[in-house]
Amino acid sequence: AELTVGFSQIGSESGWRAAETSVSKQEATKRKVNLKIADAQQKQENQIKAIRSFIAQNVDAIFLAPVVSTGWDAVLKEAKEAKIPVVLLDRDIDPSGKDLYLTAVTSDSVHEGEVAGNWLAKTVGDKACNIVELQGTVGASVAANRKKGFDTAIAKHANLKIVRSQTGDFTRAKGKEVMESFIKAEGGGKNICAVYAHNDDMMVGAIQAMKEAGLKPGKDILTVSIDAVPDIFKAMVAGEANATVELTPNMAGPAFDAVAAFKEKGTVPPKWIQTESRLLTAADNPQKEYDSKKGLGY
Amino acid sequence: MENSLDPAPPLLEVRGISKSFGAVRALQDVDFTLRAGEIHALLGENGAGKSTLIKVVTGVFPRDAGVVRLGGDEVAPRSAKAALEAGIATVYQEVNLLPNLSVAQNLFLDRQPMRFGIVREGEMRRRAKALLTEFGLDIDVAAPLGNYSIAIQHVTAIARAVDLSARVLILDEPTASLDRHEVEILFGIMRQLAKRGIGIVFVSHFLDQVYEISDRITVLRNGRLVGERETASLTRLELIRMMLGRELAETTSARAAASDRPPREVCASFENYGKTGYVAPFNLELRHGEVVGLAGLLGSGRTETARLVFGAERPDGGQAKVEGAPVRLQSPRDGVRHGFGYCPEERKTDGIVAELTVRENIVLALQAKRGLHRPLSRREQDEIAGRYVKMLDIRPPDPERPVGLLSGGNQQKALLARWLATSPRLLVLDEPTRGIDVGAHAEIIRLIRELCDDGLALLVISSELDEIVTYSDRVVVLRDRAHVEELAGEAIDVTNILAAIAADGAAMHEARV
Amino acid sequence: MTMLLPRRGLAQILALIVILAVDRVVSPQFFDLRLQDGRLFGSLIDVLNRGTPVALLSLGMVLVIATRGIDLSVGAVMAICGAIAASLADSHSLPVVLAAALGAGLLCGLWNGFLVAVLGMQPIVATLILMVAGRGIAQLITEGRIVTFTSPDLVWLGNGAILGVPVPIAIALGMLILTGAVVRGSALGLLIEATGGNARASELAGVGTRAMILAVYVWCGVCAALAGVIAAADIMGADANNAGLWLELDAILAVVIGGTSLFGGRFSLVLAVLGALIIQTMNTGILLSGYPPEFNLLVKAVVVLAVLLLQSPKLSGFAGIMARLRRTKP
Amino acid sequence: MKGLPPVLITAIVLVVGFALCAVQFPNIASTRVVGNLLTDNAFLGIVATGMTFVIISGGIDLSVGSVIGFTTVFVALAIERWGVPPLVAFVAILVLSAAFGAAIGAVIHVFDLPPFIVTLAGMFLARGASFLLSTDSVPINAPVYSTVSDFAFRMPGGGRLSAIAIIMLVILIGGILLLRLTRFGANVYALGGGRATASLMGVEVGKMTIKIYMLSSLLAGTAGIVFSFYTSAGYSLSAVGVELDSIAAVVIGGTLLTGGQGSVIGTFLGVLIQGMIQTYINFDGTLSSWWTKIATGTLLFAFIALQQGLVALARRPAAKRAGATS
Ligand SMILES: Nc1ncnc2c1ncn2[C@@H]1O[C@H](COP(=O)(O)OP(=O)(O)OP(=O)(O)O)[C@@H](O)[C@H]1O
Ligand SMILES: Nc1ncnc2c1ncn2[C@@H]1O[C@H](COP(=O)(O)OP(=O)(O)OP(=O)(O)O)[C@@H](O)[C@H]1O
Ligand SMILES: [Mg+2]
Ligand SMILES: [Mg+2]
Repeated sequence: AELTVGFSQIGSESGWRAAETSVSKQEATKRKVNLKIADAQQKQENQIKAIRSFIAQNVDAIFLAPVVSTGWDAVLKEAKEAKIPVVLLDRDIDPSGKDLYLTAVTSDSVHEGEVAGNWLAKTVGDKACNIVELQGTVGASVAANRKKGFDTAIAKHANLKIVRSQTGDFTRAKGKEVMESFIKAEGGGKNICAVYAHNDDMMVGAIQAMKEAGLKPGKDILTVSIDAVPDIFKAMVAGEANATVELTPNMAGPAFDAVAAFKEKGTVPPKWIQTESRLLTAADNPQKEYDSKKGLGY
Repeated sequence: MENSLDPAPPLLEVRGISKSFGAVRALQDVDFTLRAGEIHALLGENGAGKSTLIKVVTGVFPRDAGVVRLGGDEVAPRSAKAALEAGIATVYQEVNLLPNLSVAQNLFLDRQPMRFGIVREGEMRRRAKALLTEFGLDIDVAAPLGNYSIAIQHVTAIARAVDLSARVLILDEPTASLDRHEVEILFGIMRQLAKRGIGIVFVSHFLDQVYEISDRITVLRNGRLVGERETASLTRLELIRMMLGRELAETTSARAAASDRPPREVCASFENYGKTGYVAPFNLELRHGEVVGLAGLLGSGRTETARLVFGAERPDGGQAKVEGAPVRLQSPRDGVRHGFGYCPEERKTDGIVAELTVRENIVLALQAKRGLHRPLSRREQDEIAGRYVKMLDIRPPDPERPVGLLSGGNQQKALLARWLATSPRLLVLDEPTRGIDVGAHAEIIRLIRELCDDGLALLVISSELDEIVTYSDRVVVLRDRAHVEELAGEAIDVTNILAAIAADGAAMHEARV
Repeated sequence: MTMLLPRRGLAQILALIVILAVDRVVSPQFFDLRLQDGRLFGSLIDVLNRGTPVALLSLGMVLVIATRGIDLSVGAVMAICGAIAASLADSHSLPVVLAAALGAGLLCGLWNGFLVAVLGMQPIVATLILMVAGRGIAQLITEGRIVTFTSPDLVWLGNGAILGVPVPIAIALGMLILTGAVVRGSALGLLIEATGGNARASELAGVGTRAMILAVYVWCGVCAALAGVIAAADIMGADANNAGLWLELDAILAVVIGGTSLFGGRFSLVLAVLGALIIQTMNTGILLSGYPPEFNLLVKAVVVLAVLLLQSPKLSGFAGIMARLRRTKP
Repeated sequence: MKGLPPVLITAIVLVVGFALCAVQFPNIASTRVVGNLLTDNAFLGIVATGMTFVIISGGIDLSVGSVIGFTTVFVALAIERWGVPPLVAFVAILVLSAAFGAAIGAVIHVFDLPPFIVTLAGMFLARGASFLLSTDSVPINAPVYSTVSDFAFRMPGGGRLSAIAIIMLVILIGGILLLRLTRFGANVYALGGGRATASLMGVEVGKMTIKIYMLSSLLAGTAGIVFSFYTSAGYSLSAVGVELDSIAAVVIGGTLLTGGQGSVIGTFLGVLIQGMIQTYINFDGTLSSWWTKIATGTLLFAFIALQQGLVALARRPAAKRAGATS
């Protein structure tokens, strides 16, 4: 019989998330899996409710993209009691729940930050460089991790310094607004050597702010951000962005495979299926990346 | 003024009270003395400062200067609750009860019978029932107060204050919306309380009532004390002079031989007009230059008739005609469009827009009638407002004052001005003289007549039969939500009206005069 | 009215000046202005520019609140109209795009007005419905992604300049003048204030209170639509997920800071817009200050409380009388 | 008495809705789903109970969601980082949140400011404070937590009546009694009927205002503790937007936002109706993020319109009767 999988998705707060949802659907159709997606509108309580209702419906497996790392023990225990395997997508949960899920298909967001930091360190070399940082939503674990990874990477280089750091809420509009004020506060942007944004959307906004201030993003000011959404490649093609770290929207594919293998042959997958955090720069044929991504529902 | 024969300290003694609201000096150096066991009338024109004095004494408004002594001890209540605890119970001018609470809760708010921290609902209702029975009221005390008429609400407010068994009972215009029967009951109770040694302050614009019930009178004018007299030794004329500071033009003569005049043209007519469960179908003709009075007991359907005539309520049958042409009256807008005006009885909730200025309140209906795109210029507004403020003697004569800050009587005048400004052909007045002082009362009655002589048709509701008799060309009597009798010409007098009201056996007891 | 304005606005102007002064302290170049590509450039311009969406929202919101209503859906309406504008921008001319977006805003307003004025729902729930569903509709239009466009006409609305003044600022100013002219130039202002002050009495005075209520929600929808278009034009894309998110609260805040009571009645358009500017001046100040973002909300809370206390009826004479009056109403 | 007919109607709407959902998804008609409904909405039921008092008194409290968030962070840090015994942490946070509510009430009363805005500032304040405490989510491993979250009465059919659901029901009943049977409750209605009038009738408006907001914050704090049981963690971003959910629940339950009328039972039904809508959408499982929102909005509209229509129908003859009595 075909599998029924319940997927508790966080919501639709960004283009990347929309892409993850639509890629998951495509992957499900490819494998003839009956995928039920419950959208939690960014609320953990809704995710818990969704998981409970999946259990009540006795689905074959549950995918969970946890909005926050803690607080899943109780509900995952219920799933375990009901003998429904759980796979985490995109984000990990707190270690206390390790034995409560089958596997986690995620990237390592600390590592993403590191990749971004290392690229910047390599590109700048020994030059002194003032960095401004556009953080994600205050309190979001991804934001904290990406900050942490980046901080560790540049800590090894005394010439790199974060001079300003504000939240841009992962959105273009806020990214633009915050960048505008960074530029004003840092001598019209002359003191800024690079921008690091926790996601591409904020960077796209920041790029506009730099252009409107008469600066040349990508040249006067280096940019590095994370996610690899199509629009950042557009900017790269125009020479206005330098680098991004890819976060693949295809987390569901490997997850389906793991569940299928587990159900059919009892193969226990590794606890962590890590997705690759590819660094993509203007040198990596951004036009091609753009073309390949733009149909994915970003 | 001082009564040196009295040895014991007065029950309530107020000395040198002053109170200003911004530039308005509502009270200046006012003294007031209340003895135990007396009923003391506090009188004055609209805006004289009566309500303000009461509110200052009971701590609702902070006072600028002066002292209050209760039984010789100085008190300075800072809230109504504190005043209550000190022994002063008050019924404020506008009914100050909560329409959303049950009648019983209103009566016993903050002093419900309790057991183990729990309100004894049954006991409370029983007591409420008993209390209201004393006032001749037999109603469902569990129902929300708002379901009942203003009159019943007022009685409830009085009952509450009386039951607080305080040393001082203050009643600010308690009889404004009561009919004779209820006034009788209230007076009976007041006398009883006075006998028990409670001092009662009584505010009213009905001088008959003042002479009937009070022992002494204190008069205020423009926020100042005019004097304090024994009621028995003060003539009516003198009293009016004290209140107004001038003589009152004679007003009580009957309307000049209305029947002599040729019949006037019909302004609006209603055939078989009615609404089920609201008021039974009626026929009514309103003529230019004629006053039709509506008489009846509380709840007899006068207000309903008025609302139907104006268009505030939709009829479910019948035909209305204006100047002979059939019209549909489905909303107040329709009424306004056909040149009708309506001063509702509940002025605070249905009449004024408290926050807006006197000027804005006056031009409101005219502006609504003209429509959005033809705004009255500021100059026109000032001109209109100025004219009516002067004509109706609205005080203080400042059109830019928020109308909510005016005294009750002056608010009523502003409302009247609102409709006069629309130059209506038919004006419906529901209790237009409620809460209005003698001077203004005479003014308004004079105005009604003048308007009428200018060709306006008037439909007037009043609980004061004398008043109705004075100005009506015809009187329609209502009973149990139906029009039962129409009197005209010579037949209009108080006895006939009462007879018509009481024709029904059930209403007989109500008609004790 | 004109005479009252300065007296009424004193607290707000004072608050604005204080916050501007604080901004000057945290950021010495705060008042610097220069011309950049034919467009004024500087923190002050940022304040005005970033303040436009909330200023526009508050222009509509203040009228709704004056009728004793509230509109929680403006953020969602922004998202819908931004999404419509962005989707049409590259295939249609600017007038068509604007007509479609503003038309959608008008329909949204009509829906809210219908629920409140005709069905008699409580405004907060009536507009909560569109607040929830509206964002869904916006996402439906964009399918959850950020729809970008390149149409120079629409981009100009967000980033262009007229005589050096950024277009959004000019639009907001234009809307303020237009709304003021319509509301104060006709009898609308008086009738709205009457409706909000006492709907029953106004109805009996012949005021078409339903029509008034319908009209203010419609206008609020149109203002939100314009704000949505500008927000989309600003980032050259429609972000249905985040556009206007929580801005309804800022708009309500602006109106209240502008001294309009949530219980309806008297309102002031100019002061509502001033309220929006106060909020944005504070926000920009926070961004310029360099404090860690964890402090943002705390600063905001403190400033809001301070501004409110500044105009507390208990602390100022004229407002005190007004408030006492309000309290004596049932 | 007063609130009964609308409440009855809301109850009917709920039952009919439940039946319709069960027809489409038979699994819904199980004790498990009912148990989940209670457990999942426990914290909402608790805050909404407090919100009911506030709204009946003519106010509104936008700070509750942030208070929940703050509470979870505070409790988690206290237990896990500062080594405070859980019970002490609970008492501390309840005292803290009650004080917070009292302060809000005092500002509203003393400075005569609109509750909407004061509590909005309170919302920023509490959320901002929880960011300061910790932006990470902090797991709680204290044994009480697993004991409480494991505890449940098994209902026939596999459903669980969990500890937090029981806490909610107890608070709910307490709220009903407090509102219906005590002087405090009567005064809450009185305030909603008109502050000035209530004050003239001897109600101490200032004290009442403070107490009411204190109660609301206290219950928000309690909801925060329940939320921390629910998730075994403290997180600064938890319960964002819960203020709107609870206001919606209160209003769907027939309480007037203008104050003076309403009931706690109605609010409970409102919470369940919202839970139903969500359960239905989860069971359906085919809805995209946007269709979820549109469906939520549409169902909200359908419920409110249905309820208002029924109430209007029920009122019509009643109005006549009321008129006739006087
Ligand atoms: N809250 C207030 N703020 C400002 N002015 C007020 C306020 N209350 C009353 N006044 C003013 O104080 C004066 C006295 O009013 P008050 O209500 O005491 O008159 P009154 O004698 O009770 O009149 P009435 O017989 O019409 O009830 C009036 O000029 C009124 O406009
Ligand atoms: N606008 C209204 N809406 C609802 N009920 C009303 C309205 N006006 C009057 N009533 C109700 O009608 C009943 C009293 O009838 P009505 O007002 O016609 O009596 P009345 O003869 O005018 O006596 P009075 O005006 O002296 O109280 C009361 O229950 C009152 O609440
Ligand atoms: Mg008075
Ligand atoms: Mg009447």
